[in-house]
Amino acid sequence: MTSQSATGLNVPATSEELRRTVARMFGRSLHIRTLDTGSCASCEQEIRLLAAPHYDLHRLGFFFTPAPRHADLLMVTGPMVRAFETAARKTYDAMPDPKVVVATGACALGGVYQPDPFTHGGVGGTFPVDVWIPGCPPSPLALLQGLLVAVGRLADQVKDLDFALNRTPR
Amino acid sequence: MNPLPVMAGAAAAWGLAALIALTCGSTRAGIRASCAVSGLGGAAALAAGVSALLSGNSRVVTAGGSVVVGTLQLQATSLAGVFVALLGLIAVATALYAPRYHEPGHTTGLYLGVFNLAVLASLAVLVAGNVVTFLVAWETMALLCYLLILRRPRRSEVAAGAFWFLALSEVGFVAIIAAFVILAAKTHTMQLDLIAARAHLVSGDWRVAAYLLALTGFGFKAGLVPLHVWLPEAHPVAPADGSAFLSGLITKLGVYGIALFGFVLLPGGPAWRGILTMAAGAVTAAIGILYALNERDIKRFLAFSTIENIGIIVTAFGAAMTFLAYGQRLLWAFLLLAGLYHVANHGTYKTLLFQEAGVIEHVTGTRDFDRLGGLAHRMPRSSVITFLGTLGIAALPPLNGFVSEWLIFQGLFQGFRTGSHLVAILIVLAAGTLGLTGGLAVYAFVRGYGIPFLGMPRTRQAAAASESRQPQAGPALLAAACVALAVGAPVMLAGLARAMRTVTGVTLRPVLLPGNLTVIPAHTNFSGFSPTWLTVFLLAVSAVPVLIYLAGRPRGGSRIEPVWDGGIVEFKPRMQYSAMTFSAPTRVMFDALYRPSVSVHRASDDPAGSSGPVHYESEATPIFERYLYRPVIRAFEWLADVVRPIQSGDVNLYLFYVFAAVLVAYLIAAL
Amino acid sequence: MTALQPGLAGESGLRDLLTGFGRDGHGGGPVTTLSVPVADLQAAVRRIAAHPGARLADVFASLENPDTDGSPVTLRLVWGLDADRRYLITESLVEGDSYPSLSDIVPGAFTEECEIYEQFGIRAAGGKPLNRVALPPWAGPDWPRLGRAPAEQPKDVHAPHHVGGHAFEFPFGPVRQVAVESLYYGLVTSGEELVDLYLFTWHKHRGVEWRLRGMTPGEALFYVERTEGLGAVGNSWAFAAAVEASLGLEPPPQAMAARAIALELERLYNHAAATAALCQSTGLVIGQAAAEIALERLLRVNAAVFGHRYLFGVVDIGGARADLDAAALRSDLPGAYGELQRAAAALLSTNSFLDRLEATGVLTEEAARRLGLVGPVARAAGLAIDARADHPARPYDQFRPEVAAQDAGDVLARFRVMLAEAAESVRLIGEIGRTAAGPGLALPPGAGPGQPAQPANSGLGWAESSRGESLAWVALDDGGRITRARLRPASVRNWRGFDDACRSQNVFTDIPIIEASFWLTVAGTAR
Amino acid sequence: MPLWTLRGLRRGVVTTRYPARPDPSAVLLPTPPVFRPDALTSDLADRLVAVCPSRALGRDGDVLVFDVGACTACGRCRAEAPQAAEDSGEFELAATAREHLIKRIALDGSPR
Repeated sequence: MTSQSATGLNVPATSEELRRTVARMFGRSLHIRTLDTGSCASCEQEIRLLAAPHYDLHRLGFFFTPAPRHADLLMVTGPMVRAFETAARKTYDAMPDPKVVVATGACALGGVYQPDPFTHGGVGGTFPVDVWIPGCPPSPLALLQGLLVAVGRLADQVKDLDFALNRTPR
Repeated sequence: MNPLPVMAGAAAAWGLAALIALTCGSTRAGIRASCAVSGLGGAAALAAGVSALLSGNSRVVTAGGSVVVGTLQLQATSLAGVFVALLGLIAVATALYAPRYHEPGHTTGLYLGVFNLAVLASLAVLVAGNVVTFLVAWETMALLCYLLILRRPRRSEVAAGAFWFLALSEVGFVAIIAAFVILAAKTHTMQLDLIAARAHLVSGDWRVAAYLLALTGFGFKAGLVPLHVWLPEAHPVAPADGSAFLSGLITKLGVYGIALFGFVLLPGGPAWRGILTMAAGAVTAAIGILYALNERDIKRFLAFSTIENIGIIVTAFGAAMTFLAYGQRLLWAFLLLAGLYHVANHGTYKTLLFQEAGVIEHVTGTRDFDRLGGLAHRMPRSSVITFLGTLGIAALPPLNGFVSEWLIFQGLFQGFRTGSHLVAILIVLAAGTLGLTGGLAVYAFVRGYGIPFLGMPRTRQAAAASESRQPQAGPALLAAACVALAVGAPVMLAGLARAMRTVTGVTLRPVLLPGNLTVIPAHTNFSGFSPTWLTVFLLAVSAVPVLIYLAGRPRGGSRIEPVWDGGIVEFKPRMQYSAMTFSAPTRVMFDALYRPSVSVHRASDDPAGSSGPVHYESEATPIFERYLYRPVIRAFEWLADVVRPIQSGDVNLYLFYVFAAVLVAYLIAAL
Repeated sequence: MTALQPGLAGESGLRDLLTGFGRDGHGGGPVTTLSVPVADLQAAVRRIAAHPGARLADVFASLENPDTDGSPVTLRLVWGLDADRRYLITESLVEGDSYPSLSDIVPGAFTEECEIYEQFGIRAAGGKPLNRVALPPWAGPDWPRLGRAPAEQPKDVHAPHHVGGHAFEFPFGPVRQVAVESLYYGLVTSGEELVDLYLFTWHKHRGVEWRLRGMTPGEALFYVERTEGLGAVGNSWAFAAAVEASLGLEPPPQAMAARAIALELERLYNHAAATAALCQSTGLVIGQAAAEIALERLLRVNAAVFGHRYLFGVVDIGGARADLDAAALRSDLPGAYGELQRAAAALLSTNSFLDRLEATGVLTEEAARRLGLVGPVARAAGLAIDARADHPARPYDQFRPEVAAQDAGDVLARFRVMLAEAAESVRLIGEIGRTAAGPGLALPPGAGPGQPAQPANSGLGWAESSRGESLAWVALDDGGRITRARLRPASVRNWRGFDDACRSQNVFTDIPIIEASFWLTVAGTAR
Repeated sequence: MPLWTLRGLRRGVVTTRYPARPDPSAVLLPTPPVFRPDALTSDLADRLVAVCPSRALGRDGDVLVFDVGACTACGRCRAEAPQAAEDSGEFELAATAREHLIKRIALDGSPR
């Protein structure tokens, strides 16, 4: 997780170190602010369903908050439309350090839209992203797993999958 | 020591200051000299006022007179002490304020001369010993104030405002003369202390008539609703120190008149007389603050706030008279004391606010709330001083407004001591109205201070404001006076209690101030608090969060980010509350009083659903001007038209009139 | 939309309308195209607008020959002649920089005029100040557009949102409450009552129509589905129908049945989501939880039946691609819809909830007709228009849907219309489900071996998405690639009714309720 | 209840364990494809790269580069080459680094 440490350097942390720093910083409940940078509204619907009885992120210690000032985690959807970039940058800057950025959905990960005069094609260029959640749209279960990876309570298991059949897994 | 000679000294100083101003007012040195002398006079008056409070009524001194006018007699009474002291304080503050406020010029000299003479006339009113002196001084003061307001005669609204002041002043003067004539006729003397001694001679209907005439006459000057109409017209057009003097003191002379008649000349009287006064005061307070909430011009806003505070003082006097009618002498004296204390407080912070309004008008060139904003960063000293004044007038602890309104409320809450349920209910109802007024006052002054001083500047002038050459000393002195009146309240109340013994004959001091700086409202088993310790406690309590913040703030690097605005491109000044939108809730709740007329022009009224510029205006209908004064004025104009044919201009006709008049007089005499 | 025999009722009314123009429109079937010279375009618009049951559904422009710059612009007006069950497209060639004003006659065309000015640089005569639609305020002449930038942009062309007098503008957005799309509200208020409201949707403009140029319909379908995720089936059905109309394709009946089932399932979960949003905006958390349970189970039915929670990938050019699990449909749907019925029944008996909805966000029938609104918003205001009934395509010609309409026009009327439509959808799914429904594709020409390339052609497609009639118009070149694609999801039409509905309100907290009752997406209108 | 609170105070956030048990609805979700390297010939890989609308597949010499992050699980590659691609059933794919999502699959069994 790269966080703006006091020296201002983006220090990439290994996953073990990530779990310890995150546990120390977010010992208490974690507040989430979402940011739609041009999504098609189905990612927003899946994020809304996180608060539904089936998934209920409150039981895992996550809470939604409209004010970026009180948010620890920024959930970004959409391919970062260029016209929206100033508002996105303002939202990110309005959040206090330490903060975690989670890119949600194929648009944000640079899938559906390629960089062109209308969109940046992904949010990687605007924010230092900590966790990437693929899917179009990512189901609430995938989102919950992404959030728990963001706070280090679940491991990032996709890095060990190699998506190739009858190949002895490394 | 006898305060009269000191007052005479003050009067001489003001006369001299007027002379200096009239002769060499067009140079800056001349103005500074005149103001210095006027300041000295003010200091002398302040000292004289305090000594008048403490030393009781002085002897009546005959200061000459002429055949035409009759003998001029002066007497420094302790009731007038507070007012003289307030006059002195305002004179000193204005002396500090005026040199930097006025640009040297011929009219400036004229204006300062008139100002000093007006202060002199006001002093004469307060120390008048007999009826003739009082009336002569009163009329001189009224005319000089009229000239004061006419600082810029060429502008039409200035002439209109000044004329409103003069017209209502003259109507009031007729009522005051009638009241004095009744008293003098009944007690066969012109001397005020003798009238007071023979008060029992004025009995029954004459007594009530005299009091009602005095209440109306002085009500015009004080600004009791519905006689208040000249205040919002005259204040915006007068210069800052002029309107400060008008609001700070001239309205207080009206209150002095009511107190003089209510407590000195006709002390007793039926209960309904007090209730009527209390009702008038309560209505004035409520309507005054409601209209203040709907104003966009700073000075009109402060003028309506003056009406509200006058209402509070007159309610206190009314309640005092009611308690007297039910034999509660202690509460009678206590409420008079509380009313006079509020006079001093209001005179202080209202003058401060008017002077600061003058500074704002000079710096930004406008008095409209919706064209100001963000002045706190550009005028730090003025904003701190105005904040202290606003805390005072909004009656927020720990400042002086809170102490005097607390005293008045404690007096009103003891309505049950009158024994009669109806009267108790009426008194508590008045307390309720004052409660509503207090709440609205805080709301109004959050708006009155917040809109111009906080937030972003709404126009270029507001953005370019700077207080480099603006007067600070005058308002700073008044702010210090506010704090002193609050922290030193027990000392001030002790002096006033001494004065109450001479005016009402009730020794309040042991009950009011049992020592260790606490104040008890007339009866020990009711309530009490200490303004001094309250201030200390509040300062200590406010220090705790500061310490917590200092101890707990993050050590690591901290970032400063702009306020969160939802990610819009940039925050426009039009995206803040404006004065009228801030007070919209009261416009909705009290629309029966305001009767707002709304005009909306929207680009989105176009059927195609396009969006674009929006213009929304909501104007309140001026009820008193339209439904009370305009019919009266039209009636007089009609009467004038009817009478006009008499002046047909033919000499023979005039001779016939003379003959007819003599014939009629002869026939009446022959009856 | 093919497969409809001519010889409809009201044919004569239409005949004299068309002959009034001195010639018969070309193109059989339910869509007639008329070319009208620009000079007498206004006369034509006046006459068509006077025709009973006529509704201006869309106005758009396209470059006549895209590769030469300075090419003339073709202005196309799409009219829904609902009474005659036919669409009428009038085409006019605009040479210079201006064309006769349409919004003076049909006010609903104003937003389209603004969009045409931004994208093609031609402005309606009459110099009425325009509004910004898709381009941000700092968009210069080099900003990518469908046509060319306006030659010189006079300063006053865009109406300034200046607020004067005793009102102030309360800025709300574009980053709004949690998990809600980015949209900027300009709430102009006098402190108590709402004086005016305007919207900026350019924050989410991804230029989908600009992006589709040069793509094959198959590739384009991927982006059409993702213009408005919650309206994927509706919009992609309209787009696929347009391509099929231009290529003369005839999708197999079982594919059309699969499409209809997917469209009704999409309507179901959208109405459930709207119910949940209504409960959230009125603060009724229990109602919201109940509706969200129903919503989640409906999404799981979608996943079970078509393999995707939001029904992406069901519609394909020439038919339907995803295989339909009819057993799962019959077993899971009743349970899921039962949840929604229970939640709705409970809500309709909760007075505190109903009080918040009654007489809130009122939209009169006149306003709905004037602005050309569609879908539940129009039906709740008394305009009983529904593309499935008025312009039925297979299988809606056999399974005729019953149009649910109210006339109060407030939030409660919209809620009731949505619930009635949900019940109707379940009934339709039951009936259509009994016929053979499954994947199947009519092979597009040239795709199969040995079929001649189709000459360049254009086609109009429509479908009744959950938010209302969604239109699409496609022009293909001889290689089968898209030269101009016009997508008009229902959100584009209905957002212009939103500020009318809000303006009658004097409390801020009612605005989220009205927005939930409209249940539109910003992605749909910003496309 | 107090015990749980104390534990929470001591260890920071105490919530229910997740996931208590696998969620049955997960089986319905569309998931990115998994490839069968030995069925992947070079021209089949090129056809797959061409058919993917969100450019999640790419070629790097004789390696098929599969970007799981860009994949929208639209199923076009599975429809194109059922014998070479099928559902992976993996939907918990959150990654703490973008590189973790870029997979390199060697064509027809040759070592990567």
